[in-house]
Amino acid sequence: MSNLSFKDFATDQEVRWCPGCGDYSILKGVQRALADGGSEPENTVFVSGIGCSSRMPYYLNTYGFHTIHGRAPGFATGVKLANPELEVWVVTGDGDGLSIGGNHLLHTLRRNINLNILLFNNEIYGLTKGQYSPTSRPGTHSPTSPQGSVEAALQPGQFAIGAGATFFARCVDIDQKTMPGLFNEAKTHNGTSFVEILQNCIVYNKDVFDDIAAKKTAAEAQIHVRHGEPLIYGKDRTRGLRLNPQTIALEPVVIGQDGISLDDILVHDETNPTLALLLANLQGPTAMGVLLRREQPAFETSYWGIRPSQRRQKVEQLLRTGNLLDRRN
Amino acid sequence: MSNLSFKDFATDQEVRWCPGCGDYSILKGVQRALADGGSEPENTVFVSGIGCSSRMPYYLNTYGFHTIHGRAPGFATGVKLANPELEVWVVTGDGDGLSIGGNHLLHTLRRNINLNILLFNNEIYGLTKGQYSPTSRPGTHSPTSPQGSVEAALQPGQFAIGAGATFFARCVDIDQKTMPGLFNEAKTHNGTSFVEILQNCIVYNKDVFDDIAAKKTAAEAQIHVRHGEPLIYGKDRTRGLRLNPQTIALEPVVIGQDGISLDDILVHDETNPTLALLLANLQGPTAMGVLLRREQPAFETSYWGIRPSQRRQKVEQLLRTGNLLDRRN
Amino acid sequence: MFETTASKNSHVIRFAGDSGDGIQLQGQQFTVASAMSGHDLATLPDFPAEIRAPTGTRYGVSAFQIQFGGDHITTPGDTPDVLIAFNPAALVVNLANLSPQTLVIVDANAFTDQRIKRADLTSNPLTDGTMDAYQVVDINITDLTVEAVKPHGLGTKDAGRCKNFWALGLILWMFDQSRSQTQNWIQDKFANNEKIREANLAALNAGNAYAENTEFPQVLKQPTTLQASLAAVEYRTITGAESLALGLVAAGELADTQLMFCSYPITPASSLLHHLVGLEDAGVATYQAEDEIAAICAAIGSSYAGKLGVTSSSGPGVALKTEALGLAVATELPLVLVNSQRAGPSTGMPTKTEQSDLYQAVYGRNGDTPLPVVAARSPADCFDTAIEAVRIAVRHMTPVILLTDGYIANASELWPIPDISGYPEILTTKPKADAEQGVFERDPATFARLWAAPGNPRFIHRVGGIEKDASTGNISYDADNHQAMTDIRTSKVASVAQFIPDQTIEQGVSGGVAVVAWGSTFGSISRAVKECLDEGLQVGHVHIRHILPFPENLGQLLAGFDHILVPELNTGQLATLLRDKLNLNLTQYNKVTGQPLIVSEVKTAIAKLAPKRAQAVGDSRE
Amino acid sequence: MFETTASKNSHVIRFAGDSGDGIQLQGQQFTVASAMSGHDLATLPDFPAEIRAPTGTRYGVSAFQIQFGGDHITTPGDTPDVLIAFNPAALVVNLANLSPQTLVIVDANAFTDQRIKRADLTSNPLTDGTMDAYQVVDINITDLTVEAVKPHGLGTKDAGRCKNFWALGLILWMFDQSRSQTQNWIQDKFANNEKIREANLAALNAGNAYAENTEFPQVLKQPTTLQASLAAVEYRTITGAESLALGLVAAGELADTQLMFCSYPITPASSLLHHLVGLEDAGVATYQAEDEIAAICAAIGSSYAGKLGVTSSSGPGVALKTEALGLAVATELPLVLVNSQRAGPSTGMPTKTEQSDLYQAVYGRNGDTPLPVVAARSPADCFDTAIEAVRIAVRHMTPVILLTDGYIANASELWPIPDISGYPEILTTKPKADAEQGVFERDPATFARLWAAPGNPRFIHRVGGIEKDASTGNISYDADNHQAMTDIRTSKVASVAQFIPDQTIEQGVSGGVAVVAWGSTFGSISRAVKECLDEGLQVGHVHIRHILPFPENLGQLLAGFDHILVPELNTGQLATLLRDKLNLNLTQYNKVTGQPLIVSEVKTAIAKLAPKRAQAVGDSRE
Ligand SMILES: Cc1ncc(C[n+]2csc(CCOP(=O)(O)OP(=O)(O)O)c2C)c(N)n1
Ligand SMILES: Cc1ncc(C[n+]2csc(CCOP(=O)(O)OP(=O)(O)O)c2C)c(N)n1
Ligand code: SF4
Ligand code: SF4
Ligand SMILES: [Mg+2]
Ligand SMILES: [Mg+2]
Repeated sequence: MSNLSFKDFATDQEVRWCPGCGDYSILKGVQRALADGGSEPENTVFVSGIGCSSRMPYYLNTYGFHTIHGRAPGFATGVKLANPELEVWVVTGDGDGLSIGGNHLLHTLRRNINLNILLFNNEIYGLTKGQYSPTSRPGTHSPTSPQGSVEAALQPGQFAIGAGATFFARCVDIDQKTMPGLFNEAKTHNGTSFVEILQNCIVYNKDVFDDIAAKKTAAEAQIHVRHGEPLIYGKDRTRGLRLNPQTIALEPVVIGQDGISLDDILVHDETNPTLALLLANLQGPTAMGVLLRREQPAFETSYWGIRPSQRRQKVEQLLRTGNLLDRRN
Repeated sequence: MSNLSFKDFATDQEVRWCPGCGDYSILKGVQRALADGGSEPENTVFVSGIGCSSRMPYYLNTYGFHTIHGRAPGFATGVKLANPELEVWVVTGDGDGLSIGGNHLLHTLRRNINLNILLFNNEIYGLTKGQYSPTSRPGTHSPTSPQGSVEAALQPGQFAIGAGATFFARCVDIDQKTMPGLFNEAKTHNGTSFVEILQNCIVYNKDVFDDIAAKKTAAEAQIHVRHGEPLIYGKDRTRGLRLNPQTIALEPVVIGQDGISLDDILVHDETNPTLALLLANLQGPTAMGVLLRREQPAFETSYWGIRPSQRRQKVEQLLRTGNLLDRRN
Repeated sequence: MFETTASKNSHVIRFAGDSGDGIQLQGQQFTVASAMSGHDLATLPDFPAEIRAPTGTRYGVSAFQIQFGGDHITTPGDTPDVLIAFNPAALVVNLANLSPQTLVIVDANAFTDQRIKRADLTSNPLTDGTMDAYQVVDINITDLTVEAVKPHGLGTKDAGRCKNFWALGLILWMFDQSRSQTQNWIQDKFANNEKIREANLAALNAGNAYAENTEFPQVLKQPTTLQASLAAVEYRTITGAESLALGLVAAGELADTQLMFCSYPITPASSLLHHLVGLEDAGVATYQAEDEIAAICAAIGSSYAGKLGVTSSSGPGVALKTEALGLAVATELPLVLVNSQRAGPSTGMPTKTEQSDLYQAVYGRNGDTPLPVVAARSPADCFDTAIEAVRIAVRHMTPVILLTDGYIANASELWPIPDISGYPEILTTKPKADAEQGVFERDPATFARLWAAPGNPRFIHRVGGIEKDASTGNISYDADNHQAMTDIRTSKVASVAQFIPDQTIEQGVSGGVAVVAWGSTFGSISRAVKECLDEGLQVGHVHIRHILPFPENLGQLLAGFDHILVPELNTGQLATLLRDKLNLNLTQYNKVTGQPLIVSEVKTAIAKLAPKRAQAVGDSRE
Repeated sequence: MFETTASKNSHVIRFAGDSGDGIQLQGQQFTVASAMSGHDLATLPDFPAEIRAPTGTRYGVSAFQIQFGGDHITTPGDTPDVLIAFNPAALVVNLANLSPQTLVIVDANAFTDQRIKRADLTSNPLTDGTMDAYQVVDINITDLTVEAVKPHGLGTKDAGRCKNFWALGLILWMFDQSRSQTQNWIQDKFANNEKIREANLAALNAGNAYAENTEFPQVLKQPTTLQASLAAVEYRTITGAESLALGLVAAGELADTQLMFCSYPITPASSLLHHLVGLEDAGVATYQAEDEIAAICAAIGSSYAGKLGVTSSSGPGVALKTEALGLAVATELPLVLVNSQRAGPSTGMPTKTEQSDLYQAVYGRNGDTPLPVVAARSPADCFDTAIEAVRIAVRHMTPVILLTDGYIANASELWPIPDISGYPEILTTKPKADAEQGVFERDPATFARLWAAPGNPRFIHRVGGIEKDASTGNISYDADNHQAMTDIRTSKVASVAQFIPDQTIEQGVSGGVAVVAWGSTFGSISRAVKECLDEGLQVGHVHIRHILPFPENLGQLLAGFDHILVPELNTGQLATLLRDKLNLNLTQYNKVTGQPLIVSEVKTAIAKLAPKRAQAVGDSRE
């Protein structure tokens, strides 16, 4: 375990996001997480696609690979398969990861290779100047949807569960309190960890998460879930969620009202994908923290489990398989 | 409504699948569905990707477009957007639709354009001689996984729900009784209908669905769901499903045993995606029929709702927008 | 008003400042003003890669250059006559490109210690001798702006934001241009925001008044700019992206066909998409797909269904489309693919221009998969090139690639508005009510098959990417059929040559050096050739729109020259094509810096090869 | 044993029947037998596109052709000397290619009315005069097989399935070849199935005995086949896919580097993947990705992490990889991309061969994105070409494309097993413990940067697809830097020419016609040139392995010829490259039918151009 501070994870490159962009805060959260979690710069690789968010590797003093649009999970898979000892992170955006790159994310989650994927969801294409993205809410006004977009939004958590994910977590960009810890949960999960970060693009989609993220309403608008603990939230922790077995849906309730007691409140079970789905789709409050964490063998483990990791046979022998015609004498 | 028989939907091209392939039966089911549903050959288009399954358009006397691997939903989207009057079907395989083509399927389902997508799931790449596919069960032996595959299988229904699908149905290739009707349910659904057909590749993945599909066990191995009706099955209709609210999971039970009565059996609600997810993932029995059907505006309707479908402005005018310097006299 | 002593054919001004300073807007407004006063012009917007780069940094400098004046303004100018720099970074990054004695106007308020440091400078360039060679006018633009807008009650920060209009007022005065278009624009834009509207108007007027009334004018007032000799038509300014968008919708109208424009955002191609979004009233519908592959597939699907599919991207996105392009060739469906080139390889430099996707366009597919390629040479030329691309696509039932680039897309020029009624109708091969033709019967001249869309019971057919039987469209693995289809595909593209105009010499004479080029280098080469001709060199300019196939007479035309010089913003891609198709011996001039060609370098390259002419001619245009 | 009157340098046999008849197996067993008896050989498997095509149809015919005999057997032969047809369809589809008097052996049992109809025939070709020109031997092969295996208790259907071995027994007898390899194979294969094992052995022996004992032998027994003059080494038969797989793992061993082979199935490339799956003991790991893009990305990621990434596909899949290839060029990472070409465009004819992806390999990327390209000429040659590709990739830190094709992949030849210990080690630029070199410092000769994988604290760096600063690898939009990086990329590929062998003339003489070619046409051209030389024509064969860059002496070498003939299985793609790089005037010979070149057509093309030599030479090899 190294003894580095978060500053040791910064490079000499000037950070070039727009002033006020949520990415700054996430960068800090990542640097803190790396320091807190004892990551070793030489054994850590950040792989990204293309987008504002994907510039992050240049600002991190680790190995970094800024690849092409949407394909970061593909490259990262190659890195991790080639050297499973490395700690491999993927940085992607809602456009990069879910629009052009949806298929790779899908199959990465399905295979459960041990990558830590950070999805910066600002619900917009930042780098290309503000077109709507697959996570944009219907009605989003943008250069390509001046009258408001007419497409349903993809829900990253629901998508991940559909793909068979083993780890899904969520946080907001400004939440420095929980972010480093959450990133380290992702890191220690043995398999693909997928973290959605609600990120404020102050230029093209300013404050779209304000309802959820704003400091003054956060306590009521967010529920921070914890495995084995009841799903309660609110400033005075009197709000909670219960299951309606008729509709198979979560209902926000107030403890102490309508005869509701703490016992009625559902206890979070992060190993249950159905509950994770309900939580991921929940609106008012929005669920934060580790929504899903299931144990499944990591792909690289199974992969190398059935193949030699070292050369065991010399080519000279291989060349001589099958019928040979020996004319050596 | 045309008055055609299923034979009118056959072409003069010799069908070239392996003798005994499940695709023959599906072809017949499609032809029956077209005839039963009054499809008009000239207003019907079958778009497919590449794979054994994707050869189907050549055998159907409608317009047909055999495109490239994995991209059929993209082409079909273009066809439907350009002419929403057309009835557009997509034929794809588990490799075509879920491996290389996963992203297009994802976004098609999310947008909810009115296409009818038939996924021939034989859990293998047929046309390229039998490599494992994303739906292959772990342990599948194939030319690229001689020791058994080590990847988790994608669940098409779960994937579709993750994508925000509005319609998901399932059937087995040999079930001529329900297939044409089911295809017509898909056709009448206003939005993307996604139908998974369990298909027997007798050469490379022979009888992989035998547990489910075989005539003699079908009644116990399949549950045919119907909206508003209790989830019961079995030869004598005494088996059923109930919800365990603790685990938020479906449990198979026997009516009349352990005090279980028909009232304990969950009633199918095809509008509930969470239930659809539970049903899609259910094993023993496997759910057949329309698992999910939700009303959402079809994409092409919203799309054309905010744009003129006819030219309303002449170019001559457009050329003269902004500041003009008139030197005509 | 002060009298000016001389007049000048053209002026080059460069505006430079932070991205947040409104430099591009300032440039655009000046462009309109000079156009409306009857000047020919060419512009070069030059902005940073970052969305909002940190203020005061060198890499965050946004610039806009314009050359305007009399006839034959084809480039934004090699070096500015006047530089306006809003901060130290904007000053230093532009110095390298200035001639001595150039007039440099700076916002003196911006030269604070902090901002000097931000520009990676250790001392103030205004006082440390750096500027000794230049004519510097330092004005407290920020202070003066804040002062001017004070009555309108804006905070200092917002007030300072009006400084682009203050400076614009000053510059318009310098070049004797009218403020009225800018005033109208401000009125329109801020119709619902009185405070901002009035403040901006006040700033504009204040800058103008300042110039009129201070002691600087002797220096500031510039020689009268010659007017262009314009034809008796209407003119407007237009960027390449606008022009291409208008050309596409015009082509749709001429072909009586609706367009489906299916794309995915990418710099610098997105501007075309954005413009077309605004033209949906005119017979085009736009669709933003999940990626470039889905976009081209939707476009092809649309063409299959009877509306012309158009797609658009830049190099990396076009790479993804090459598989589907092959399907369009195989199925013989019309399609236009617009590639707005940018500097490569890979992601390269998305905001910088280059001509390096010609290989990809001509040769970049698996199989023998030929398709026609055309290239636009200037912003205005995009209009006609778009029409040409659509015409070829629907006449021959083939995908067509149209090459443009980031420079053309963003630059603007003065455009004589064409009389669209004079354009010939675009003929399609859509079935006629009484046609006896089968779907795969071909027009013997164009090799086009029928464009038979679903909905018609007479033409029900299947088609796909597996080799098709030449007459039925069904799958065929037959050896002779494959040869026949290969020959048809080759002949189809070759046949285009019979339907396009002969190649002409743009300007100049034959016998000496032919400068053979394509695309956005047109302006610089045109200017360079003109000057060389004026200097008595034997040179001619041949600019190729039809990249594949070449016009039939090209080989013969070039045979009339002793030397062939091929300047390109790549490592020699047209050169390859000329050698391939015409077996030419040629000299390459290549520059791969992400920057346009400048006139002087082209002249130098020409001078190395060109002989002196016996006698100089007056008007060198042919 | 009967005496044969004559001996013959080589024989061509063609086996043809239904896919279910075991034709390919029969061919392979005959191949091994003739190889083990010391014959040189070349084969052509020719199977239908369908997985299991319906029986008895023309398009369902599966065939296998072999030429074997003395020296210089480089093609499977233009026309068979003996055809074995298992049913009417197999007979008729092969008739067009037979010379009169050819010996045709048929299974008479298969000529039932129903199967005659199934083959789209209206009458029995055995009796309607069709076969008058040929020497027909009709045997009730099915009946005889069923009879022979009866003791082993198989059902009629299973019994009938043994007929390929029955016929093989007969044919081995005809050419005086041993049954022992086949017997061993059967023993091995059916080790756990006694019934089938014994039945097949019985069939094999019965066919052999039938030939020995019936009254046909006079016709059946073929002239003795000459043996090849073989070197004193070990030989085996090998297909192109096997050879390529072995070459890759050998290269990994020579470079002391593990390989990650990342791919996605596609015909005809999958066979390489399938073979490598079987070699995972030898330092290669295989990964099946979700598509071609993910596959190349994983390969590049692997190279970034220090194991050499290799990917593989055919044209349509390679199209999808072109964007990522650009990233490999930009980031300067080693990579080998194997393209097993097939007939295009688009899906084309996946099971048919073609050489039409050369444009794509050389020019098919956005930007100026050069990379080395090599091509294999024959099954055995794949081994060395693979080693060469890996050597270039890791020596210069660049992606390399290796072109092969469907014909090479499936065909087999007799291969002298190379002495791998004699191959020079492959040097990589992996950091040495004591190296002072920075990650982006370059070897001045190869332009290679350091291959510095994660895990080492001394080389922590970031890299990506945006233009990088030449010395730090960080993002740079600087104009001069972009020119410098462009020059480095160009020079890097050009530098390869200094490390590769000079081009030689394979065979023949200079002065007259040079037949310049690449890839799988080697065999046919080699044979054709040999025959032309024997006939006294002045011709030389130049076969190019290094497509990009060309060997340095190529231009000079070709300058020594009066005519250059370029035969290709495409519309002229190498021809383009020769014109582009060497400004050559040349004559193309193009065939695009999905079929290999035949010797006679090459000879005709040569004869049109080649002068007679003053005197014929004996051994024409140089
Ligand atoms: C192949 C390709 N297509 C398109 C682009 C253009 N492009 C770059 S980033 C981007 C989207 C960025 O959106 P997102 O991933 O949400 O990142 P953000 O900028 O919002 O952080 C696009 C479309 C590209 N670089 N490459
Ligand atoms: C771009 C591209 N990649 C790969 C292929 C090869 N290929 C053709 S079909 C196929 C998979 C077929 O599997 P599936 O979709 O499950 O169809 P099935 O044959 O099983 O019906 C593959 C990999 C191709 N034709 N094009
Ligand atoms: S455009 Fe948006 S996401 Fe990109 S840097 Fe600016 S604020 Fe951040
Ligand atoms: S390979 Fe399988 S899926 Fe393909 S035609 Fe044969 S049986 Fe059907
Ligand atoms: Mg985004
Ligand atoms: Mg399949």
